[in-house]
Amino acid sequence: MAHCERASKPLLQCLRNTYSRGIAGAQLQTRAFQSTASVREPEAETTNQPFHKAPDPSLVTSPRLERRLLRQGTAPIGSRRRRAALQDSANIPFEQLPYQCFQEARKVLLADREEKLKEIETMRQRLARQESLSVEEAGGEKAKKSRVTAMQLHLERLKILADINDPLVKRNFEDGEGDMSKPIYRFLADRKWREYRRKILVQRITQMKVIPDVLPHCDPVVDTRMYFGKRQVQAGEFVEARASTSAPKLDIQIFEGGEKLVTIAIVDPDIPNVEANSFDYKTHFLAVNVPISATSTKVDLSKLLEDSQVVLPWLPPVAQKGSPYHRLSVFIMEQKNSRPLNFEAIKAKETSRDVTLRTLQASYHLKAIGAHLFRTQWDDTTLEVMKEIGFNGANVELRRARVEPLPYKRRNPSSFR
Amino acid sequence: MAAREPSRFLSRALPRASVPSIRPQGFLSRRNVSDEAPSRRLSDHLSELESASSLSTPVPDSAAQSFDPVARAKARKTQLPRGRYQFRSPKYDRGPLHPHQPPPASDPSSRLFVPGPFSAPRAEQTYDATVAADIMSLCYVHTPPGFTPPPKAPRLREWDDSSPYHKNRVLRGPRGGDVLRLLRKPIKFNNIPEIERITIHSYVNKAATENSSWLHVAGIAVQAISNVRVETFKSKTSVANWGIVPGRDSVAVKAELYGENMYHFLGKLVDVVLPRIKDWEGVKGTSGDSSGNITFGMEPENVALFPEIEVNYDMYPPKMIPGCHITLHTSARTDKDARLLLSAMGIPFYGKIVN
Amino acid sequence: MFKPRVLAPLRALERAFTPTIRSTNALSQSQSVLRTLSASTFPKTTPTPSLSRTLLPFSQVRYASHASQGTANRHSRDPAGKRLGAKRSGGEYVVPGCIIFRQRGSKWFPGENCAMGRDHTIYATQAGYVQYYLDPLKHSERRFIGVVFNKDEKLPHPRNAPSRRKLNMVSVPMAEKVVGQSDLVASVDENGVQVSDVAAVDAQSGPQWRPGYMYRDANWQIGRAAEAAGITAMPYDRRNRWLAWRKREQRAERAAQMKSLKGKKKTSKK
Amino acid sequence: MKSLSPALASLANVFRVPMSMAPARPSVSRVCHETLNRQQQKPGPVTAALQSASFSTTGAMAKRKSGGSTTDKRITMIRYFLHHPLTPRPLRFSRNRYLRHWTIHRAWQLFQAQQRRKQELELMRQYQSMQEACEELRTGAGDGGKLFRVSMNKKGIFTDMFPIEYARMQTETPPAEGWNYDWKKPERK
Repeated sequence: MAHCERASKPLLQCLRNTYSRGIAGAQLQTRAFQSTASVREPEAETTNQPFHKAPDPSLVTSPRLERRLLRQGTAPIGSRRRRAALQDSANIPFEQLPYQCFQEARKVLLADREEKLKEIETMRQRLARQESLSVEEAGGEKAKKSRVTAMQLHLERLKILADINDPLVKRNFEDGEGDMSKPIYRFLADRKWREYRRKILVQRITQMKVIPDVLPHCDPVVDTRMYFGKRQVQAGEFVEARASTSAPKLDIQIFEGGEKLVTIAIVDPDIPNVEANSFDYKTHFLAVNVPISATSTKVDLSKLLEDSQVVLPWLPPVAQKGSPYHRLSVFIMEQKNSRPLNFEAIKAKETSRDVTLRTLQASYHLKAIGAHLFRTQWDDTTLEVMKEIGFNGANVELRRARVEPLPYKRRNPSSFR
Repeated sequence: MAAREPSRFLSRALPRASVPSIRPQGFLSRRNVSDEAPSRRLSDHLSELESASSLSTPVPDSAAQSFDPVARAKARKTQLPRGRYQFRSPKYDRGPLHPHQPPPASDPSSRLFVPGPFSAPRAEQTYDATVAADIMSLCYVHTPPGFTPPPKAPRLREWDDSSPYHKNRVLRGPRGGDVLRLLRKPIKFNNIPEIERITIHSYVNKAATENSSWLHVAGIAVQAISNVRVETFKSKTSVANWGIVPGRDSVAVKAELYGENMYHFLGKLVDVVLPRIKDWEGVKGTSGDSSGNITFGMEPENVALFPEIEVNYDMYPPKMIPGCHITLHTSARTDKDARLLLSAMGIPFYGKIVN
Repeated sequence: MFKPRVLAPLRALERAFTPTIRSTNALSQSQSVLRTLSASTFPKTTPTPSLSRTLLPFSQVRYASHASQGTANRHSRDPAGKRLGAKRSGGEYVVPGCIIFRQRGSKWFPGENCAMGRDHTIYATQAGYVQYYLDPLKHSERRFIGVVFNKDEKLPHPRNAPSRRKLNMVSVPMAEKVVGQSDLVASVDENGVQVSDVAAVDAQSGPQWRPGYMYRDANWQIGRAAEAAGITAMPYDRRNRWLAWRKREQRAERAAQMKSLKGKKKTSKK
Repeated sequence: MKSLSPALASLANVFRVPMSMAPARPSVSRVCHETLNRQQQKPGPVTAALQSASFSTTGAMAKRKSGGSTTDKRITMIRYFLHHPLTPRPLRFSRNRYLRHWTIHRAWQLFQAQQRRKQELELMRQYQSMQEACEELRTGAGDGGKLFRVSMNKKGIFTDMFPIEYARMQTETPPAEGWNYDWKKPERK
């Protein structure tokens, strides 16, 4: 292939090579560059082997070595131009770059951070003093509780204000290395989520009328992503019957500290009921006491504990031929004060799958904090899935009923003008 | 470590544009709230901050003597491979749900990015340093503590129920005419009148009757003196002897000045142009729309006195430089306060003073 | 002689305003109607000059001697009425497709289970009973027309109530699909199962009546026509810059020819 | 002849430069000139096309009378600068340069907020000090607030407007001729 003959030419000519479309296109990441701040790996590791034997992924520039790295599984980091520039860079840490205006700005931010740290200290002491007050000194239980809450909120805000102006925090967050246990990264993640993905979720839920049909209100506060097998399902996407035979995996990201116990319910409000000429509800999955926190976000519905969490196991959704598409809404509902629910009582009580989610929400005081949606319709894999799960309406097809016209009314010429 | 469950909504102090301020709903106490000491040690709180923060250590001066990007660029024998990724911010706003959103105006890659302020205008410094404090002390009216002003009658009068139809009827107009004037709050330290914006508007009648060159010259002249791209307006009404028909041709240019531009323009106006206008009394005392905006007109030859136009006066075709109306919008609520402010900034007034 | 001239606009007025007034031919009747009409309608509407001139009291009738420019025959034109308005009143039973309201512009808006046609006609999309109502939650001023499934149901529904929907479908046993013989044949012999494939029998090859009103082969058959005829195309080689240059030049020439052709066509036309 | 790029083409029509004449390769124009000199008498199609562009035998006044465009060159320049087609491409910083810009921007916003806050507090302090002084005068002066009442009435003092002499912008350096003590306000005529 022309490419390898060029590689055999003298090395100098090789340096002037043009891009090969395949490699550069592969890692076209927008702004996900490796920061120069990372001090270079210790020199010892590359000295004993010549460069082209163990090429450094953040410095390699010749396409041949890049392809070798790709075959070994590690992709070259950033664009080729950046790697070429980094080869002979002095790698000064970002905050020590001697640009005068930049350093003046850092001084202002440095002073502001010191001030914020002092404020955190004073606020912590006031919080301690407030909590050590007895109830009647603090002017009643409610007054004390509200003042403590306000102080804690302010303390959290001060922590965020301390780190919000830090370019390294911004770079880490944009590179995806934000550690969600820290309030600043949770805040940045929340803001990024609310800028776009949350609007799309709310639009899908309201336009497909999941909100008035399944639950009256839902203000999504946690970011939910759903995976069937390897593929991430967008809100409102059609899912093949074969893919949805196994329970989905959820990635629920909270933007506050601490841990929460949530109930996860997957409900289908579009089960066609031909006799009553209407639609029924069916709960495809119900699990309680599922612990989620800012750092541990992965929840695999198939791996939840049968004896203490899963009330109704996963029922693969199937749509009969000819029926309108089924909207399967996933709701993450927070349990009151995150107190665990009595699993045995629920397991005994909630046996039927036709109970609507509104009744469940009312009886167990659940508050919807997260939502997701996918749709199923008749496709060529539905028949086998119906046979596997023993769905009784397998060989039945739905056709539109004939609309009887209004009774004939004779035209009455006398009534014309 | 189940960190204390603290924050629910954090948006007050942060820039409002980035985070919508959400009312704090119910407080969610944590499962183990009771047993853990709520007021943890300072180190717990500080551990929640970013440990490797770049703002924690001042810069050692010795670090960057070797930093010389220009020499390094010259030393490179071969050119760097071409950068392939060119982000361009979208030209049109396709709504909030479009995946490709324009970056904020403060982002340098945004089309609306204006490089930062390069100068501190004299007018602004004068106002902040002396004029504001002087106006406050001049208009100071002492009210003893605990003094509440006497309740005024409601501005919209009630019907006198002389007829049964008066029930639920819309309230009558205020006393003396049906124009409700702005309420004037006493001038205190947080209510000192200041200049909000300046509008330069120029009506070019020959643009309708003759060709568009009149409008272009007016546009570039106003753009030169105001440092702001002008906006053109078409005629709305039809006036026979001016030869204009609604919507046919654009006959007026307008420039709105805010912030730095505004203060620079005011400084030029007060120091350079107005003193050099031949036998100019000042702004008429009756000018003002009783809501704190003062307007005055400039003849074409006075507009030519602006330094930007004077410096290349011969580049403008003769007799084509436009006259214009300059409106100074202030945050004052009455003409009296507006005139007080503008006279303090250097704009003379003459003739009968009408409030 | 002048009576028809006077009465012509009168008849137009009657027909335009209140279609329910029975217009009898007797002159006295129309005169009384004239007086009531002119009393009731004209003070409100600003009478256009031509109407007021012809409806002056009889003693000063003036013929249209000087026909002012443009208004000469404006009052003599009288288009047919378009029978707009409500076609189904509240509480009437309608089926999908029944027109409920004809209007110019959107005086009424489609509400529950109703839709609006291209000339703003509102028609029902579900069978049920018509309701005329206001929905402050949806819009503060707009008036809505909806269809509810049972008589006593009140619109607008409470906020965030689950939406009431009808299935309108019947369940029909599924027709057996003609199962073609699968093209995989499994034969068991001494060293395990041998699986080989056989040309599928039932693929209806040959031209059929296809969607798009065309009688043609299946797409996959057309696709393989080149392969059957043995035509091969040069494989695309991205690095062959000379071939790419020649193609670019040909494309530029073709474009120039097209441009000059268009030019010649235009000049030949003038 | 290769035509100009669209952006430059739009400039060309502002300057009435004939579109196709811009010689893409200088060698071609030299050749045309030699042919032009040699066959001065019978202008072939190529030279005719060149004639109207490169130099003209008709005089300037004749050209103006023969209906050429007579718009003022200055107006053309003004139109060019007003409707300049080549708007600058938005800035494109590298990651480090962007982060430095972002840091400077955040610091500048913070600094401005601090300045505004400082000014606000300063004005509040002045206002409160005036309030305490007046209150002290009103209650503590021992004459039952008589002096306070006298001091509060603002008759005659420039309550309506500042005198124009007050309104002087701050300057970098003091005036050259220093403070003129015996200056008198000129009598209005």
